[in-house]
Amino acid sequence: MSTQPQDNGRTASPPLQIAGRTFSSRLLLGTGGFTRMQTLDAAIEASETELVTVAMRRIDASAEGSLLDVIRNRGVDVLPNTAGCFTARDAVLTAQLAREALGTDWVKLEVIGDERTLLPDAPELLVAAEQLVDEGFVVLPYTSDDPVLARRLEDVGCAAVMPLGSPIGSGQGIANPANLTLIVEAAGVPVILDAGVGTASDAALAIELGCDAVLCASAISRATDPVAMAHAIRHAVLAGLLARDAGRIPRRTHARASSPLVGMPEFAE
Amino acid sequence: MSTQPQDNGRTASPPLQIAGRTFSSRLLLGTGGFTRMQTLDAAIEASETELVTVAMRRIDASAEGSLLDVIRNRGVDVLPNTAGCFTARDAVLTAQLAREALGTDWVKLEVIGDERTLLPDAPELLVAAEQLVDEGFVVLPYTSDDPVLARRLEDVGCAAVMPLGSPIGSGQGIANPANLTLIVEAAGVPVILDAGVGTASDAALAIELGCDAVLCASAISRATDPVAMAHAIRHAVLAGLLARDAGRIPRRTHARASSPLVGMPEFAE
Amino acid sequence: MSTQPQDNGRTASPPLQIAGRTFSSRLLLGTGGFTRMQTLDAAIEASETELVTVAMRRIDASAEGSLLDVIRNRGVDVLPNTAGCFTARDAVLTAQLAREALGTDWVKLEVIGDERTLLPDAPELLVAAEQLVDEGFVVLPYTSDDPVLARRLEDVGCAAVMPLGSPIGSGQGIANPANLTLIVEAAGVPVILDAGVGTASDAALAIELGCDAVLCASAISRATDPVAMAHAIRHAVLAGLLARDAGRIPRRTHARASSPLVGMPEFAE
Amino acid sequence: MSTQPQDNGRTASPPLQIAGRTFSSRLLLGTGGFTRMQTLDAAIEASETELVTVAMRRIDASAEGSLLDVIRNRGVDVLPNTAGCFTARDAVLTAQLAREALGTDWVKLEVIGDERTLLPDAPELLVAAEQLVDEGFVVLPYTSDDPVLARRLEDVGCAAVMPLGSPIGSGQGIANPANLTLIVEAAGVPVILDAGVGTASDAALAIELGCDAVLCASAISRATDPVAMAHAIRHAVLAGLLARDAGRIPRRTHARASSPLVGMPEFAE
Amino acid sequence: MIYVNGEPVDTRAQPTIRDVLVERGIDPATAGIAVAVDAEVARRGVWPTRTLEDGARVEIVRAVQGG
Amino acid sequence: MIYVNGEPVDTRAQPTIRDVLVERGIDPATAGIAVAVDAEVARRGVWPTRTLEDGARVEIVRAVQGG
Amino acid sequence: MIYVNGEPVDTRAQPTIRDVLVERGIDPATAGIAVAVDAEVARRGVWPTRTLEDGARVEIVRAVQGG
Amino acid sequence: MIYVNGEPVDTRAQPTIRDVLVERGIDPATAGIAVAVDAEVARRGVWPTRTLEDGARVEIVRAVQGG
Repeated sequence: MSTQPQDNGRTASPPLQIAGRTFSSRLLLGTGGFTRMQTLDAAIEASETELVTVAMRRIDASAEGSLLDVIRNRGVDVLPNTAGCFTARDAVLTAQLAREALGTDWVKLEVIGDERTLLPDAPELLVAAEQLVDEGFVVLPYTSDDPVLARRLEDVGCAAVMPLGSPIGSGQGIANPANLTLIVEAAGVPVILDAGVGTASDAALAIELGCDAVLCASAISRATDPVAMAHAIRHAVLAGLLARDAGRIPRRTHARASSPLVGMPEFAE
Repeated sequence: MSTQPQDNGRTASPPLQIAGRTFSSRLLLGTGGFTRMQTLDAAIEASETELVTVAMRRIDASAEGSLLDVIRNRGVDVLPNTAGCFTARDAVLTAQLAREALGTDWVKLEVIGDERTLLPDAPELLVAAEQLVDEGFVVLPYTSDDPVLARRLEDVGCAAVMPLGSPIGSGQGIANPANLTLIVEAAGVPVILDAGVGTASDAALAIELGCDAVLCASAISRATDPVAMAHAIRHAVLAGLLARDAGRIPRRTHARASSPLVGMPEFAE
Repeated sequence: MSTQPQDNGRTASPPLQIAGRTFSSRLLLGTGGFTRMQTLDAAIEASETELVTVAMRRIDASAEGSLLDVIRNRGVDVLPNTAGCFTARDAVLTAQLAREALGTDWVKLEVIGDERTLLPDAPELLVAAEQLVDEGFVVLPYTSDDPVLARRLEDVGCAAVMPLGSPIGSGQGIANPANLTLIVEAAGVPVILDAGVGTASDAALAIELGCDAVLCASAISRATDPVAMAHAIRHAVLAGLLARDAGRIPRRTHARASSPLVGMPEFAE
Repeated sequence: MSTQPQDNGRTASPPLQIAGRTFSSRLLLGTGGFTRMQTLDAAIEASETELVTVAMRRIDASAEGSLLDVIRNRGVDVLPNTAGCFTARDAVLTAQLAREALGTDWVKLEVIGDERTLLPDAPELLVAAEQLVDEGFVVLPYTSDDPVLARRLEDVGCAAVMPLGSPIGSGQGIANPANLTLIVEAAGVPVILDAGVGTASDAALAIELGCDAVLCASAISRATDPVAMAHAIRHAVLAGLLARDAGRIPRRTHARASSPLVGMPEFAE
Repeated sequence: MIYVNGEPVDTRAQPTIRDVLVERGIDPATAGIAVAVDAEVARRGVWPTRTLEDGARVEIVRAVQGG
Repeated sequence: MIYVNGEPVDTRAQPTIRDVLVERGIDPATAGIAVAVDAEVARRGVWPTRTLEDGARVEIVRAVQGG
Repeated sequence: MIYVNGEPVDTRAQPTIRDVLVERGIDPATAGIAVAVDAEVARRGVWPTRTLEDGARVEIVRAVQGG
Repeated sequence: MIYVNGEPVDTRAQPTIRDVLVERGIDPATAGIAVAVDAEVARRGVWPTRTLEDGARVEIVRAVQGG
């Protein structure tokens, strides 16, 4: 049995809420990159996630239907994404198909501008977000670390914003902490770090900087031992949350002694 | 009950051993800076540490004897330090007094070169280390992040090396990860990050870089909520260990998709 | 007389070209923040810039007309900006007024999304850029460090792109060198680092990363000695250009001796 | 003719003085790594250095004597090093041989602790420094970035301290700027950055941080075009000096406008 | 002739969406699938009745690992 | 009544742009200035003839330090 | 006269270490304390017998929070 | 037998340092060279007269590119 609920109980932060739904886990899991369904299953358990992403693709004859079974047997919810879409139009259609197929109006909105970097296309993203919100979707947009764009996405009604730390699958961590801080300061909706996490300390740092949650795909699914990494990042997210709420010491240029400066014995020559 | 033992069980790393003693916790706690004994007591419990440091100072009339009681009631061991000593001679004498007072031949050796930075004095430190090893002490020296000095300390028989991440109490984290990596690569004894940790992600990073353990004093004792921070850093150390053993993904300059690139539906105009 | 031409002569890089115009200087100067016209005049000379920015504001009775005189007496060209505009519409109108007032169809396009960060508003910026290009302007947009947005701006016909290093006047330097590198790799038009430079090394780094030029305003105008800083950054830009063309050594994890490893004398005991 | 003297004239800093000798150049050049004597000759000229290092090695039959000729024909002084020595004894003997061979009592003292990192051995270095000072040498020790060790070296009478930025030939730049700043703050003798410079911006940064000079070997000698890199780093050192003396703007978290916030025209709908 | 997931398919005149699924061995009752015809979603309810004109472009999608 | 750089100005009926400039002590020949009326640029050539309706919003701008 | 933790203390001739502790109200049986005389550790066993010459410098230490 | 820069060298009894240099084709007047014998510097002035015992270890060095 995990300490997470009990330790979450220790934090000052109220539990994460997105679109009125409460989550006790602050770790979202991407299902891409796992080589075996069994590993995905174990990683979902280890991560203690409550929300996992899937992509929408053409069905093929050889379609084993087990992905959704695995997810549902674990009792976690599915969050379809629009990965691979380069235009607002394709992203909107993909979201509509996902709603039809999966019976959820939640969508992780991705509109990509470039195949090499997989970075979002700001104007197309904003157009798609606005339209999907109008159609009643709960929109969680994958966005850059641009504070203004994050603000615009919130303004058009997105339920959360999902800025990147660094490019998808790059494992470079949080390239620009200052921007992430600006996003968090201005946000009125949850901020979920999406993309760039390479290891546990990256996830802890994201929460310490003020993010409300972290989404990991490659960091877990492509680790040598995905299940162990799922455990690692679960603990890291919890560590970051506890640390943020605990109130860290300030950074100082010089030292501050942690042993008394007085009462030193003097040893005469 | 904590997941730590069980999650430690998941790691590939054998438990930490120093001078033939096995530890299931990889977090050492400094007792300096706690304003109330009760908080120290709760922080020891929350941290799940097995080894806590104390300093040696002149006794005064108003001496409440409760520090050692608190430590021993928690069933953890005491590691006396030589904080405040500027010469090998004073440090050796202080270690001898600590052995006499506390009945342990373990010592966290500190020989400081500068009051403002509290950085170690390399030559004095090496002299003191050699002498204390000759006298049968188990010497854990607080050292700079100089890989050569760390090696010299091991060569004279230190049981571990305790390089700093940044100045004591500065909360600047790990200023020079490259040096820490060089120390870890060359070390034949445990490497314990000492000084500089400001928050949970710093501790996780230290372990990910290859450190065997982390010592925290101010990061915990001077946090707004020391007990919550003790929990945070305990989880962070565990997260770092699990992540290191899980085998993180490599850093990449460009992106790597976590959703399939094939099977995209095409929506004709 | 300055070494700049002669040292420029040493570089492999062809001179900077924007919209078919050739510049021998790679430093653009913002005129904002200078407290005395005389200092601006001396800074223009010291910087050896060939292009300086101005803003468009309501005329007032107390209008001394000397700004344009100073600029023209120095024989440098004026680049009007649209600073302070929050919408594409206002930016376009401001550009049109600038063309009318100054007789230039060059414009440094700024569309701001947030007063606190002064960061660009991506969608509005793109709309304004496209319209101004259609109206025959030579558009140099101040943009974020988002590689996709930079690419879109080029696609709609901008003559250069001006990504920020960090927020205007922040002096934080280049917050995300990886993004800047991605922009430079993909760009078919000149890349001019705009905003964030705090001191000389920032400017040198920008050019080393592949930027074609640097624009400085506050870094120079608000330095304690603006004229000295103008000299400093002129040399820094040149240093960066020479270094980039000289082909720097690769980064190595370990050392590489710069003295021979053989032929050491041996001193017998 | 170079602007360097004239621009140096602009700086507030007095010229560099070491052991009572005045230098107008703040760039020292290591002669190792140049593949042709002719390139070294041109690099000396381009760098405008006044002091170049050499190593002492066993003479061989095929000894072309031209190195010293090249150096002396350029009118620059020679600074022998003790590269390759692992003990104080060998370093002292090497320094004595250099004095005998070259008729200079200046020595760049190197005592290495590790072949892979070429990092200094602190205790041996200090012993050698003290002995050479006693023998009347002008000692410039290559040291780590440990502020305490730098202070000790000054205390025993070294004429300057030469901390590393990162390992020799690594081109990693300045790994720990905070330590370098601590060294500069406490130093009563010139601080010369030695080792680690990879490109021009590294050299500029070193001077901006407060170093009095920079020594480059591999950064120049192993660049694709060593002569161009010598020019680059000469300009970078000058840029750093001018910038430091000009008084840079402070770093700010948020933006500060460089265009007026008042007087915006308003365009009614 | 219509196009199903990008491949041309010869069919008898005006098949329903349901016919197309069945022909491909897909049980129309399968959970987790959705269909678009000519870039518009076709709700599950219309599959039995909605007929496909010649040249219609049908996309049949389902959830896969991703994200 | 018209508005010049945001301030209401009483004028005789239908002044030209030129009139407005002169009234404010601005020589219409001054280099480096431009005028917008009701959010459209008024080229220099029309200043002498272009009259301003009641309620017109005039903006007169010039280059200042910035950027 | 001897010095205890830096303070001069008048004592009758040649007190033992034990005497000094008791005088200061420290129970010599207290755990966690140690004594140095003239920069050398005095093991607990010698406290009752070891006498202190005039001018002796005694340091009595214990563990405090630190590190 | 003596050792010059690490190599054993047969010589007639008790050569001077100068002899050793000449034998190796090194002009003793060459600038920029120095000699150590048995880990001590031999100043240039003693080269003509200082004789080398059997087993002496001679190091002859000069400046090379480095640093």
